[in-house]
Amino acid sequence: MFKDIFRKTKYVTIQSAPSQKRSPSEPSPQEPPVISKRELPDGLWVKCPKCGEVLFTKNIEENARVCTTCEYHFRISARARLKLLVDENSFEEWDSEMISEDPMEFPGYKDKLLEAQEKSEMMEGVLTGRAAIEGVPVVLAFNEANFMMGSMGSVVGEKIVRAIERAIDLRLPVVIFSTSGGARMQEGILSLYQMAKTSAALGRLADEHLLYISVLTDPTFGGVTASYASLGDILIAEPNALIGFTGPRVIKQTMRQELPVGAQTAEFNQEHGLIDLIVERTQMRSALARLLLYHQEGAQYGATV
Amino acid sequence: MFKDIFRKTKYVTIQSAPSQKRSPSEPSPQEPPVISKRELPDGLWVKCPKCGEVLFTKNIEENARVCTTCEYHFRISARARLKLLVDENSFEEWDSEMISEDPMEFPGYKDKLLEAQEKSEMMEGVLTGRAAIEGVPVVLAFNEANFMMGSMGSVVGEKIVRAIERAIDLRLPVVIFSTSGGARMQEGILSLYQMAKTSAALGRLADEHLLYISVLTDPTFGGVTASYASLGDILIAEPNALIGFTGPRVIKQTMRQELPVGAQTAEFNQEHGLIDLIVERTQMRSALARLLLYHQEGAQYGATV
Amino acid sequence: MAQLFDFEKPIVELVQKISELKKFSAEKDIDLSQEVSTLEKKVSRLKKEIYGNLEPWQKVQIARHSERPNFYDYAPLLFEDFIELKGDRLFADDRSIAGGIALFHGIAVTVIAQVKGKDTKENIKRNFGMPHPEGYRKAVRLMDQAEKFGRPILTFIDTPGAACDLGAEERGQGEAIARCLLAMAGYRVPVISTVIGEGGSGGALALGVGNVVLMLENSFYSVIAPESCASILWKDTSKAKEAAAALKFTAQDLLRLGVADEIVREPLGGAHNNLHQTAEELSQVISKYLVRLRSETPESLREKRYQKLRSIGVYQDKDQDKFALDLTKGLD
Amino acid sequence: MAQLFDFEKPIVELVQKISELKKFSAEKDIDLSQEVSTLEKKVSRLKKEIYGNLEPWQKVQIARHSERPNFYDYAPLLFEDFIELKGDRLFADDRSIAGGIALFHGIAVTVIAQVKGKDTKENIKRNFGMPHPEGYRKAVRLMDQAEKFGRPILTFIDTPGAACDLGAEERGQGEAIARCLLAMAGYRVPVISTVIGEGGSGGALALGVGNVVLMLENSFYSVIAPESCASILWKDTSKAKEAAAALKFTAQDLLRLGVADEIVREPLGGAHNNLHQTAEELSQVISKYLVRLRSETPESLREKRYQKLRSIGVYQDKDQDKFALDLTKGLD
Ligand SMILES: [Zn+2]
Ligand SMILES: [Zn+2]
Repeated sequence: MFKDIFRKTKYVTIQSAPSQKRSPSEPSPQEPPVISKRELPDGLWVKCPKCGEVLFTKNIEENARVCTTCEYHFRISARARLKLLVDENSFEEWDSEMISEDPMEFPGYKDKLLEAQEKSEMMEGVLTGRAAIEGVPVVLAFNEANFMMGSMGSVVGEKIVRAIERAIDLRLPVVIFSTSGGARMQEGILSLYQMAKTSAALGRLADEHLLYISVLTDPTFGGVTASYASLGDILIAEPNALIGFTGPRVIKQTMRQELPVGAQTAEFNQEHGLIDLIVERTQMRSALARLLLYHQEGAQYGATV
Repeated sequence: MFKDIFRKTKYVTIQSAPSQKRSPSEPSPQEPPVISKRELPDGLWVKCPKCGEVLFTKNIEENARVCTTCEYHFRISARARLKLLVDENSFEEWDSEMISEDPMEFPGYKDKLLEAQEKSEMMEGVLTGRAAIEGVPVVLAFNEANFMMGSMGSVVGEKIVRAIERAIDLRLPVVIFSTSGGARMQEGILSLYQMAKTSAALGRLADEHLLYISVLTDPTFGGVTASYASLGDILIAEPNALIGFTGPRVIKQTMRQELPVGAQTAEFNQEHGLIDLIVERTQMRSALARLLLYHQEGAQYGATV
Repeated sequence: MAQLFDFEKPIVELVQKISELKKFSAEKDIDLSQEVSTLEKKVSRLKKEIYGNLEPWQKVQIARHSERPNFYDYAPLLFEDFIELKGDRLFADDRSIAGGIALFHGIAVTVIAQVKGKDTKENIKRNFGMPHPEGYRKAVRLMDQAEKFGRPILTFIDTPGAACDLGAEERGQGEAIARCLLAMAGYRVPVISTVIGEGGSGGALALGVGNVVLMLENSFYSVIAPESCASILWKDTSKAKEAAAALKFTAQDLLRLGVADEIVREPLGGAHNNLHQTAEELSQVISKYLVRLRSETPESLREKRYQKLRSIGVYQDKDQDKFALDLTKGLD
Repeated sequence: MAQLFDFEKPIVELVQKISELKKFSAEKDIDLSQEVSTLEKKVSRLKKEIYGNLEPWQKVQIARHSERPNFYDYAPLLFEDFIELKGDRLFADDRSIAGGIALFHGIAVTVIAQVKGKDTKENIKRNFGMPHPEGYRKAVRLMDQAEKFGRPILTFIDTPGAACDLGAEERGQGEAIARCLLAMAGYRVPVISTVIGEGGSGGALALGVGNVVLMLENSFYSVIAPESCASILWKDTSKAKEAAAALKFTAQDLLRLGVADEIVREPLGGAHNNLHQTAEELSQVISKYLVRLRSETPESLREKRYQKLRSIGVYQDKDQDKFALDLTKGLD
């Protein structure tokens, strides 16, 4: 009956109004996260940079690293995000042992890599694999902000491409969570071409009519915005995430142009037509599950694969 | 040799700088052409509305109805345009006997049609057929401004669709010269749906990888701009032609917004990325011939038809 | 009811009379139940008479009623879930067109709808339901995904027309609408277009290239606004009523002309008198056609949509046999 | 020569010496022809030594030379005809990217090129060769037509980088570049990308997804501008020279790294010393590759372009055998 249908109604919680503007200069993508993964567990308390409330670290951790007072989204590690998202014991990690070389013999790169491995407890800046979200199988990738600001070198590019190619083999949808300062300078032109490589792989995925959802999290900039992060069939952002091509500090230095308050936030990007949905972290699992589910049918009409 | 190649260099004369801005309020698409086809041959002299020069009518006619002093483009009838464009004796007209009914029994429509037929010396507002331009075979359509301001009713829509469908059968490119106030009010919803019908036919042409060049001439507005006139692989406009969706007078009345000087000119449209090329009438034949020629090869790479 | 039209006054007056009579009967303790009953029957007759024989201009008034339900009113009643997706990925998110993925009778569909505001503030946000090029480009973006993933498309038309301002001209309003028409004509998924209020000109048609075109009983769908038509014909916008009659744009006209496929019933007096009932009617009629269309092949859906468009138009062709010759000649 | 670099001074000084010597010889009527001849040989040696061993930073200086030929200088020398086509059909015509249809050795090709200005006025018009999203969208629009009509695509890269201002951010610079990459990777026509000057970061790469990547001898192609790199590494933009060396972005580096396929020779000292000679070299090398690529099938062109991209990257995979297992498990 008609009435029964209504009871099932569920809507994505969309924070569409840019009610809480954030200054573009603080924090910027070049800066370390407001509260790094390493800092947070050590301190008992933490001050929310948005509402100023002093909060129990434990409570924030339990609330998906979202402020319990104002819903400010703190940065979160790839593994912590994975845990919030997928069905228990469903994750199978891929290519976990891939590590970077130093093909340019770039000053200081080797040390930076070791530092990043220690800080992030990961071998490289992206976590890939397959899992299920509310029962729906999916290929996943997560950038790790604590690994050289999520920058994309050969390993990040290769792991993402492999994940996409395997999704094609397995005929599964792909969800990628981006957080990145851009292409990794230390691998020079090889990093730059990872943009083309990941985009090309996504072109193959699209040819196969497989769904790709790109989730942009704070911060996503540069070569990652200008490649896989922008190519989703559906683009989701977390509230208040800073997303752009050029970082606000570079724009200020290069163009002597001060960005208006709120520029490059998720809400700004949505107003400018660049983002489909803004979804709070606590709603992400449900939103993705529904979108994945509604795309499972498919391929009945339209160009058959 | 390398040097020899240079001598062959020919460039389309492109008037890209909007040097001669034209007031959007005069002449507007609702008004009759500055000098109608019927007026011009009768008078011995005519005053150029752009440079003010008083000119010999005969000289203008001989110069493709372009001012010999300032290159102002006067309006020109479909048949006169055809004559300027195609190889002698190459034109074969199609559907010349199709005429409009009065399906809505719309007040005054029947009289308007008779008037238009007399004024334009055509049965309806579009001339279609096939011809050759510098030896290259092509399907052509020309709106006739003197037939109810080139408005699109059932006959105009049907004739254009038939021309496109025959181009598909004959595997020929299509060139349409638009000049129109829009959909023809007097045939109500039937006129409106001619927009969808012509667009759908062009979709089929595109599926066949056949070239469509749309040439926008003064004035092109409303339902014609919002259908076949905007769907060319290549959009060419004549200098100073007024092109838009809503006429300046309606914008002024509805929105109380006065358009800036030069708005909706060909040059304005090109600055806003909406027009590929501005080509002077005297260069049109050569420009079309080259474009048609360069598309003859084709289909060697890319999705084979 | 906030907004009352002249033609509704006899009904309202009679209803008031009955109310007075009842009050009088109660106060004076006189039995007037038979008189009341007679009058109530008369109200019922009057309603059918008036609302059943609305003139085109009266339908325009109902279609533009300030409380007429818009897409956001229907959405939670029509769909089990609706995830709105925003933006053209180019310039802006146009709030006069809503789009997204919905669950309709258990089927994932792509929904595109024009949305007018309910008050001045909302109308400013939604530009009075008049989309800019970015709105049509959002629509094409989302419909292209429907095609990619094999989802049926439902469009809902409710606009006075496309935006007509400098910005719209600068960003290619004509091109944006034309692309919409071209795209919709080519899809191989079922497309159902429903006019739920005003169907104003090319701005409405942009979402109207369906395999099936449905119209709510009091909606209209016109090549030009009746006021503009009156202004051109008689240099007098106050003759909009006459223009409305001349344009033949009611649901009933369009059904007769073969443009609309079915009329969706509204409650007496218009959809605003009973949102739930209207939504249920909409749900049933759309579902009926969706079931039919889903049984067809992708190629047939595209071909039949083309043939439907192809057949629209009335003309005399004195020279029908000539082309066979022309074509033969052309092929040598 | 308007712009003179420090490393060129020894040559210029020697040339001046010779000139003085000749003048002295003529005035005093003393035969110094042998000395002059020796010195001229020395100049020739010096030129080869200096220009043949340019450091990365010196190449950057040549690539950015104010008189370095831009696309519009080469176009009439490379093509028998060139019809420029403008606009993205959405928002604007971006003059930092030129595009159109050209006739190259008798073959119709689609050409897309970044264009810097030659003076301040032109640079303002062309935004110093830094494209906005509308430039990349124009490129995709025109390249899509090349695919539709089976025309090879030639791109010419010459940009300090994509535009980095508020407007670029508002209109989706990242999306625009990403779409360019995606589109180019998918074409089934031959694509040849040539770096003719600066190849600055993602803004350059957007036109760089060729089957073949060519580089002029003194061009460079980098993930980041040397100044920005120095600023990040050493908080000192004046160390750009060191950064230039670290980034390994010269034509010679890229050939070694397998990103560039061939280096196109420039006249000694740079392309600005002989436009015609450079154009002829360009013409010959591009033609050579175009002939090769045109002999391949559309599917092979796409597949090989993908495999070329696929192979770019250097990494250690300790765990190469593991995936075979994973995949089997995944397929159950
Ligand atoms: Zn807080
Ligand atoms: Zn003149």
